[in-house]
Amino acid sequence: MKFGVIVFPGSNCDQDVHYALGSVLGQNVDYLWHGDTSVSGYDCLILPGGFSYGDYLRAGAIARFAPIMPAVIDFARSGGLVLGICNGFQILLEAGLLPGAMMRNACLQFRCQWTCLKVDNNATPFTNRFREGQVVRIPIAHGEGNYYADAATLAQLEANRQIIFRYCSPDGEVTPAANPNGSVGNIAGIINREGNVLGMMPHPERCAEGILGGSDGRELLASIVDWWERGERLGA
Amino acid sequence: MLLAKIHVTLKPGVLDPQGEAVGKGLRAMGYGGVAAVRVGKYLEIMLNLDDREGAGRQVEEMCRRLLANPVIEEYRYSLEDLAGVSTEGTLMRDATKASQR
Amino acid sequence: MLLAKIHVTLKPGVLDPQGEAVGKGLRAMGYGGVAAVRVGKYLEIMLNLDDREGAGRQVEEMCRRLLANPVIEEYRYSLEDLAGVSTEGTLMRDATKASQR
Amino acid sequence: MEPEIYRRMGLTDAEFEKVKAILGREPNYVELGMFAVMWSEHCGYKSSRPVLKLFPTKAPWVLQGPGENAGIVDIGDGQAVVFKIESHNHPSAIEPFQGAATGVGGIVRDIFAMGARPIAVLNSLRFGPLDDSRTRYLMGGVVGGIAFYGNCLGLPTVAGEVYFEPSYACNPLVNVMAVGLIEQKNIRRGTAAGVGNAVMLIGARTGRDGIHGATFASEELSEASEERRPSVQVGDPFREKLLIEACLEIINEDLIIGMQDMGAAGITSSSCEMAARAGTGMEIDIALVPRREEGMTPYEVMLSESQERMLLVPKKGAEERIRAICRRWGLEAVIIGRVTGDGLMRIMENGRVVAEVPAKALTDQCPVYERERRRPAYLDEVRQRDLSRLPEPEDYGRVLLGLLAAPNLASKEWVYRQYDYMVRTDTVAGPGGDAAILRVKGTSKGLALTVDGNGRYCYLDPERGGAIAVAEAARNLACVGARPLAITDCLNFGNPEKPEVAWQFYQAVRGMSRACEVLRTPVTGGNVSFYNETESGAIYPTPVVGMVGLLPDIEKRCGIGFRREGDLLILMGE
Ligand SMILES: Nc1ncnc2c1ncn2[C@@H]1O[C@H](COP(=O)(O)OP(=O)(O)O)[C@@H](O)[C@H]1O
Repeated sequence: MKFGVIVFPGSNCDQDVHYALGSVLGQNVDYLWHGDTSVSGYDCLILPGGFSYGDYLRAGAIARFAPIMPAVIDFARSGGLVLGICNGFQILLEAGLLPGAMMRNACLQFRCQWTCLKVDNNATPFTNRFREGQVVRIPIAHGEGNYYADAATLAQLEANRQIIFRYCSPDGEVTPAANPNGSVGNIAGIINREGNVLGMMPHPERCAEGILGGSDGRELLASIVDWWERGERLGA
Repeated sequence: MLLAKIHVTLKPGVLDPQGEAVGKGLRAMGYGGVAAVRVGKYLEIMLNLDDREGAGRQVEEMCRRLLANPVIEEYRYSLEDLAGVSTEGTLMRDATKASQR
Repeated sequence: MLLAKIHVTLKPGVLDPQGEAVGKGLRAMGYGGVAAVRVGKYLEIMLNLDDREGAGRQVEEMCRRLLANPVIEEYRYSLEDLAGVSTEGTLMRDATKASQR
Repeated sequence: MEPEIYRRMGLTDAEFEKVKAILGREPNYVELGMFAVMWSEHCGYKSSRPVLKLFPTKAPWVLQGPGENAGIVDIGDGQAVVFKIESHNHPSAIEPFQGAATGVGGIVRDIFAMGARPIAVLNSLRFGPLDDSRTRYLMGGVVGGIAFYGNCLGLPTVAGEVYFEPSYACNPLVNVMAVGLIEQKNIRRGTAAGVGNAVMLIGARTGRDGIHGATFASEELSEASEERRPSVQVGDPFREKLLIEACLEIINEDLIIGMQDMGAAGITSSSCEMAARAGTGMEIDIALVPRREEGMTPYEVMLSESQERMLLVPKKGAEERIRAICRRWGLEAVIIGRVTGDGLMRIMENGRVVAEVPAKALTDQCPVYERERRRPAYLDEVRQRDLSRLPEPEDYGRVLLGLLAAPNLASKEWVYRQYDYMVRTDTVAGPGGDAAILRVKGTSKGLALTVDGNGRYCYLDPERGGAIAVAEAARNLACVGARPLAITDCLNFGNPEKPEVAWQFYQAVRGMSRACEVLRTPVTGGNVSFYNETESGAIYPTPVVGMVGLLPDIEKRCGIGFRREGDLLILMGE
């Protein structure tokens, strides 16, 4: 399977994702330049973390208009797999591929820390190696990860099982104390209705090897490969 | 030349942690009269355009597409000619005092 | 009740990376008329005070001490009675269109 | 020329006479400005140079010692580590957020100017007591500024230290160290060799930022410096990130001869230092320098400290390719002059000469002062204190709780959780241990990094305190299993024209040098920050040591904390 990691000006986790997919998982992976206009030939696109366009104005707001974005949007709309991590998640929100918006962390500070996440839905291309309800450890590093959606949107997300990860305590309790950024419902990651576009604030590529303190991120990335290799393409 | 002055503010129901922090800070500094604070963005865009009508449409569009996120924010703007007229008078007419330091 | 509307902007000459990035972004989106963008802050403070004079002094002080960083920023403010009068009219008088969405 | 003019720029009467003697005439205003910044303490090291000679600087593994943008040590396999520390104390005292942010930006530029990929940042901070609201404001701003800039660059801030003491209340210390990794064949130095080669400026446009920042860093903070506030610059980490990527592409394609960042004294210092190192001259037309503001004078352009700019000397014929790379990264790149063979810095505006001075006059001929030294009187007093007379605590439990709650001992998580310390996925041990450990991808090696200093020890005994700083750093590296290789140092002191401060400085450097000799960790570069004093007095003499170590096999690293029940506890040392 072939991954494409999109490089926006200011992306800074592009090389990390590339390493995790290429060197750790041994997958085929290329960088895609924000100024290009085609994503053909790729099976999964990754929008990596970082500070695209400095995150000036709002995180992801300017990147959403990069020349490559129409192709990304088409790719997503036709069922292609898209994973947005951190800044990538913010871009997906701004681009309207996922509902809701990201606000500054309620503590008003950047937060870099390990977090525990409860896997609310494992029936996705990105989480099929996890058990439902499993607690996984994946680090965050962001200043604007305070997810917001209005009540109607939230109800829809719940009803369609689109909430994939919630911040929780080590034993799986979804509590305010386990919420690092004020995110509504402790939401850390959501998927689109069709189930092919995942946005998450935590960084799986930062825990793809034991030497970095954990390997739950590897399982997430490997889920994508498994899913692909099983041929479970959406609509296929 | 036209100058667009744009205010982007959080929608009324949306929580504003920054505003709350500023309010708390001000009260802690002794300003007990502070009841509530909201923090927004203020942008000035200099436009190389003369046609007010067209410029207005463009600014409206810029706000909708980029400058404000409609999920959480709202915006308003004004357009002014930059033909040497100081615009401060208008904005500041209600000020007890305008200060720059 | 008084409402203080405060604009905090970068001093002229101080680099505004945000403004530059937004300007570049807008031009890339096709708004070729955008000559320059400056980004500042806009705060609204609701004050439980009735004495305009005293409130003005307080707001002035808040700006100087907390809200603006006098090293790189300047500020201006206006005070309005919140006796039900919509203040939009004043601020928006020059607008071709004021929109909220 | 009126003495008032050069004195206001910070030159003494004798220094002005020396300028006249060098030029054989009176300098004009632009030339005077260039001398003033280059001969400032900050750029010229005029009070410290003779003392810094005490430092050992050589070892077989040292590939680059002091005198360049940053030091370099060999870590085998054709790889090397590039590192340096720098202070941004004075800007941070005035505008903590931007002051600290641009401190990160400046030191990181020194790293990629050598051709290295920056891989980590460390920080050493000093503030007054935390119960003061001004301290909390400064600390919040400084930490926020470092986080803002470093996080945006995608550089992990992996270690640091913070201390609180009254002596830093009005004069906080903000020292930032940056570390880079390089293939030795890619090492570039800041030299302008090759007569006829172009001189290019890439990155941000030039504005009226921080004019006289260098001289400002060389004076005591006072009420008057409030008036000079515009000399604080605003940083743009986004642009710097683009600059890093563009410069590394330029290096990888082998397109340049030399490169240097523009920090204090902007175009003036970068151009004359590059020329002086190569023994060449340079002709620059400042009309070609892209501006952010209209109506800038030659003086302003030459002295502007606008951030996120680099000066480079391309190989012949590489100019177009460099432009193309910069364009792809959204950066401006323009040719502003040429390398000449006459050793002169010739500054022109639209072809008209506005300044002409020998490059080496600005660098090598900077006056040097052997400052008078006197042992401070306070030492007798503090040493008379008899610690054995201290009363025995009644309740050791309470004392322990008090110690644990003391800001100087308590966890610094409040600080480092604001720093992205994991980006780049090499952080094997981040903040919270004795030293940070980074893996080197594709090898079994690990790098260990630490930054240490203790102003109180140095206040009580500068020589021993200096030695302790080096020893502590070495111990921190040894604790994680690394062999210490070399240090970079940031020497934060008061006004060197005061004999007591000059004595502290001399003693501290002696102590550090002795420790470096014994531990075989030479000094590869560093930074001196004098005039850290206010009306209320000088800071504690505070040398800060940044040390780099190597773990040949990262699997043999050691962490803090007990692993297993039943393991033995062994106390080593005396
Ligand atoms: N400013 C800082 N930035 C990053 N890490 C820090 C900072 N200050 C302290 N730390 C980290 O916190 C831990 C404890 O620091 P410190 O109290 O100085 O340790 P010690 O004195 O035991 O060496 C260290 O791992 C250090 O790297």
